[in-house]
Amino acid sequence: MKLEQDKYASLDSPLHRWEPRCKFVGLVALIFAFSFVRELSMLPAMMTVTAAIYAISRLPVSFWLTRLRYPSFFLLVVVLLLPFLSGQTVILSLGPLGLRQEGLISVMLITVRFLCILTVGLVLFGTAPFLTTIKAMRALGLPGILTDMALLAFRYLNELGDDLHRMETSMRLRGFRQHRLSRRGLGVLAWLGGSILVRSYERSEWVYRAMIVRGYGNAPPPRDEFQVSAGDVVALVVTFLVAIGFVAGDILI
Amino acid sequence: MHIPDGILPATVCAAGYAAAAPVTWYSVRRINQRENPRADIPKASLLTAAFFVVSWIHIPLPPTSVHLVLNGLLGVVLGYFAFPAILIGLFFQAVMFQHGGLTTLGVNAIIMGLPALVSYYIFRMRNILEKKSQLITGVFGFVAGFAAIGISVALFLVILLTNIPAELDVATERTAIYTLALAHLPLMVIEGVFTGLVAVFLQRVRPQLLDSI
Amino acid sequence: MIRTCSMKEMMLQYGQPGMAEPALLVSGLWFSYPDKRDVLRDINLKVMPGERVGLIGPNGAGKTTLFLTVCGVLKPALGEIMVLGKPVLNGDFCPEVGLVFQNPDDQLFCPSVRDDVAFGPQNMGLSKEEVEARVREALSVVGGLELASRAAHHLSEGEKRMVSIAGVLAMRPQLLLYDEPSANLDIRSRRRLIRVLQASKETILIASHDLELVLEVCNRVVLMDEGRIIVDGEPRQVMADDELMEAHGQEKPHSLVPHSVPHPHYQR
Amino acid sequence: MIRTCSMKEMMLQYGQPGMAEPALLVSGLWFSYPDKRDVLRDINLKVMPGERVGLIGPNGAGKTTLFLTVCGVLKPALGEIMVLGKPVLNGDFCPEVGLVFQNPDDQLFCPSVRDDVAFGPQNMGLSKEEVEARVREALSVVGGLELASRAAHHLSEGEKRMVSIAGVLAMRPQLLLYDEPSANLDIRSRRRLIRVLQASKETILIASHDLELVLEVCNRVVLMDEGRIIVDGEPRQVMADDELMEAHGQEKPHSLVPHSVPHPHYQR
Ligand SMILES: Nc1ncnc2c1ncn2[C@@H]1O[C@H](COP(=O)(O)OP(=O)(O)OP(=O)(O)O)[C@@H](O)[C@H]1O
Ligand SMILES: Nc1ncnc2c1ncn2[C@@H]1O[C@H](COP(=O)(O)OP(=O)(O)OP(=O)(O)O)[C@@H](O)[C@H]1O
Ligand SMILES: [Mg+2]
Ligand SMILES: [Mg+2]
Repeated sequence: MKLEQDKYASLDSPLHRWEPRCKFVGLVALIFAFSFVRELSMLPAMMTVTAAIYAISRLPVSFWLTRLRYPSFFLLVVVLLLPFLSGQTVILSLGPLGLRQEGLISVMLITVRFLCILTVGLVLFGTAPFLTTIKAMRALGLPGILTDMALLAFRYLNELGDDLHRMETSMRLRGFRQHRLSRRGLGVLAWLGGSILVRSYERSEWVYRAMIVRGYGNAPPPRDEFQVSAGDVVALVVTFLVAIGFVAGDILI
Repeated sequence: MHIPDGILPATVCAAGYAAAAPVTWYSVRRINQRENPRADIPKASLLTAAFFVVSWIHIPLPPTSVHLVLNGLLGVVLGYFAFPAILIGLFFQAVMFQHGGLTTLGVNAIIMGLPALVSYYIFRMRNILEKKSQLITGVFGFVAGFAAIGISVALFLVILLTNIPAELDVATERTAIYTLALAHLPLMVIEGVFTGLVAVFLQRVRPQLLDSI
Repeated sequence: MIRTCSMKEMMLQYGQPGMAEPALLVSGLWFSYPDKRDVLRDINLKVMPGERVGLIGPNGAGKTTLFLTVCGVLKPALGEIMVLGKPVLNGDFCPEVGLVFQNPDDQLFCPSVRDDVAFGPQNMGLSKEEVEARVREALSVVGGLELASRAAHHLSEGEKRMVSIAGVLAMRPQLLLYDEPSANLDIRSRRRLIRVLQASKETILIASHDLELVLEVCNRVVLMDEGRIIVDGEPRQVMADDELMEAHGQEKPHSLVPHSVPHPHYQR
Repeated sequence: MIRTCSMKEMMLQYGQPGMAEPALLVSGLWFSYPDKRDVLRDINLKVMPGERVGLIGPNGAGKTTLFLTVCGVLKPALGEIMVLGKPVLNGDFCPEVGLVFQNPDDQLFCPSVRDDVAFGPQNMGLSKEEVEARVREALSVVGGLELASRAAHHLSEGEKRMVSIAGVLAMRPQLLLYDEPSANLDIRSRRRLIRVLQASKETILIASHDLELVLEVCNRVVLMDEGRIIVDGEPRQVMADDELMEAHGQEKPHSLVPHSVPHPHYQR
């Protein structure tokens, strides 16, 4: 498997150039404001803002579509179930089932909120290398243990994924087939999982040695220096205002 | 079993973060109390990545195949590192696969992470016993894995169904929770058995992994 | 005789009626990864039973990829692969072909050596006694009988290599593919490996950067670069061709250099 | 001159007043792992600045363990280690000693090449500009400047090796320890490595099973077995001693064998 997170991180757009810390704070605020929205009439504004952000980011639409593949199953379930379960106002009956107005409204709310948050999240993490974003989070005060762990885990994810892939291939080549759930089959898969754990544990010992030989923990981790320009701050303030606008609008309406 | 963005009210998302923060803080504090907290970070990080990878293994469950959650095993192996590990794992999943969500990260971390800590405590009770035969390890592993996923399923269903905008009456809601939980029973058993089997494997091959961290 | 390889020539050379069936016949094989095109380009290769072929070439030449297509893990874009007269179908389990991975850790995942060697035969559906017999036989071929009850994760690098070979031998493949078998071995284990390879009766293909090993074990060598077979011939002749070897990132092995040459190093 | 090594002799040989400080002085070193006793037994070794020492010996001889004690990762049970006149204390960060690990994947733990090379200098507390300068310098020494912004897991094996060497060079160590630097390299990358090693000005120790590499790079060789130093001397002389080499699981390198010898292999 390939992590395609950074595929478009090196494009050039205002969002790519936005200082990572400001971008993080701004877009996260916006995401939470979106999750606050409960009024149908706010949805067009939400979609407009989201579409504008995505357009400014110059990320290709194909990127958005491929990213939608995983969560679309969930969306389908919501769309199919909720209109029949929720609310009293039946607007259309299909035999014993009734299509209800409240259900349809909540489907629309959930779907739009979901898509907007997902899209802004894509922009947030797709317009800078993933590592830069993690460093920005560290600079914003995320505990060192968490960032160190995230960086190291990220580094070895591919490595271990390749290990697993090769091990599965070698099992297949020696005739292992897993069509049915069997006692032996589950046992073998547990060995496989256990072997991955043991391998990564053993590797971690060497990684630790390599880290202390080069002075891990000897000096405090460098302060990541991000340069904040006036434009970055203006963009942050504007985003904040938009976010506040959504919350206020939702309360007032 | 991750709750996606957009479905929960903002207050519940915020409550999730509010609950996850102190648990994270407590875990980090326990880690920092060790004599050499730095030494365990590479271990915990690589194991976090390893758990992520192990959860990609397909378990056949005709007519489909399932992926395991493994939060019980994570608790058994990582101890207090389990909660940060799950937080990081969920974050990666949300960012890389749009699985789960950013606003629901706190809620999901509670759903997965608290049971992991519970299974850590369960498995640690094994230490009371003098003799640690493979059978005993297997049984404790099974209970830890089964309990963790069981609690997760329960938390997941309760949070989801009580917050879904469907105006279900209490009785229907309760029935739905029971039915859905029951439907997860085979999965819970597989998780338990798998956790037990891995624990036995680790005891045979690398016992340090079961009591180092 | 050094020659660039073409299918017609090979046919002429081996293809007469009445000759034994080739152990491996690859014709017109092309392969691409989704994100890397033409990793194998028109590979034609015919290996007769009992031959020992060394596959050499720089990193990225496509040696490992060729092995994976031959044993049916990867599906070729074009071309055909026949093992002992039967076509290899992608995804099918084909116990006639055994692949020994470069890193033994990829192959050893069972808690004990015995479990590991028994893994293949068990999957072939053999009886318990038969499996046990195969395990003993395979382990004794590589000289590892006394390792049977050890945990695979605690073995030395050389022992791991031997056990991973035993795990493949236990399935009694007719065609054995070794991917960099001497990687990470010390001199003693490497020597033991060479003995095992020299004594084996199967048809073998060895992908390796260790040209001395190829020279000692193989009676034919195939040089690959950028997905093509550049040359196919007698090892000492191919490797003695300085120009050819250097053009494809190889070095003439020291054992073929006639005299001891002085090395540029600081003299105390 | 081949000799078994003793501390007194070494003192006589190098220890006269007025001579430069030794780059490394190990005296009476013993080491045990919790579950493996006496992995190093009474190691005495003196290396003068600018020397290039090859450390050879079978698997499990203790080469890696010796390196880990020298750079302060493992704590010796007995004995003393001095680097440039300063004692090495266990757990202390000692940027004068650089260790290049056998497996570059263990050493490249940072997500990008630049981060990785900068890791050491940053921990030395250098300023941002100084760190950046060191990164460029180290990468250009190994010829990897254009790799700076790449992710570590997308590099080829040869590139990984070069970057991991750069990561150590960036700390400007006086004493460099290379653990099996040519493992897993193809012939082209190995040649590039040999060039880098030959051009380096630091004092270096190289643990390797690749005797040809040791012969090309080192001006002194130390043979270890079972935790002891067996012999310490001039590489061509030590390696030419068949009896000694064979007793410790080594083989005379082909480049020291006077004539091309026929190999036992099947002739078509
Ligand atoms: N899974 C993959 N996806 C995309 N490209 C790949 C994949 N595996 C290998 N490649 C590429 O295919 C080419 C051939 O790789 P292969 O591993 O077959 O070479 P090789 O001859 O075995 O090299 P080495 O000597 O390093 O083992 C290389 O350029 C490699 O980068
Ligand atoms: N962490 C450890 N715990 C216990 N024993 C160990 C450990 N690491 C190494 N050993 C043992 O110590 C001995 C020396 O190991 P070391 O790795 O130093 O050898 P080496 O000379 O580097 O061998 P190689 O050529 O295989 O790299 C071996 O017998 C090994 O099994
Ligand atoms: Mg290969
Ligand atoms: Mg070693």
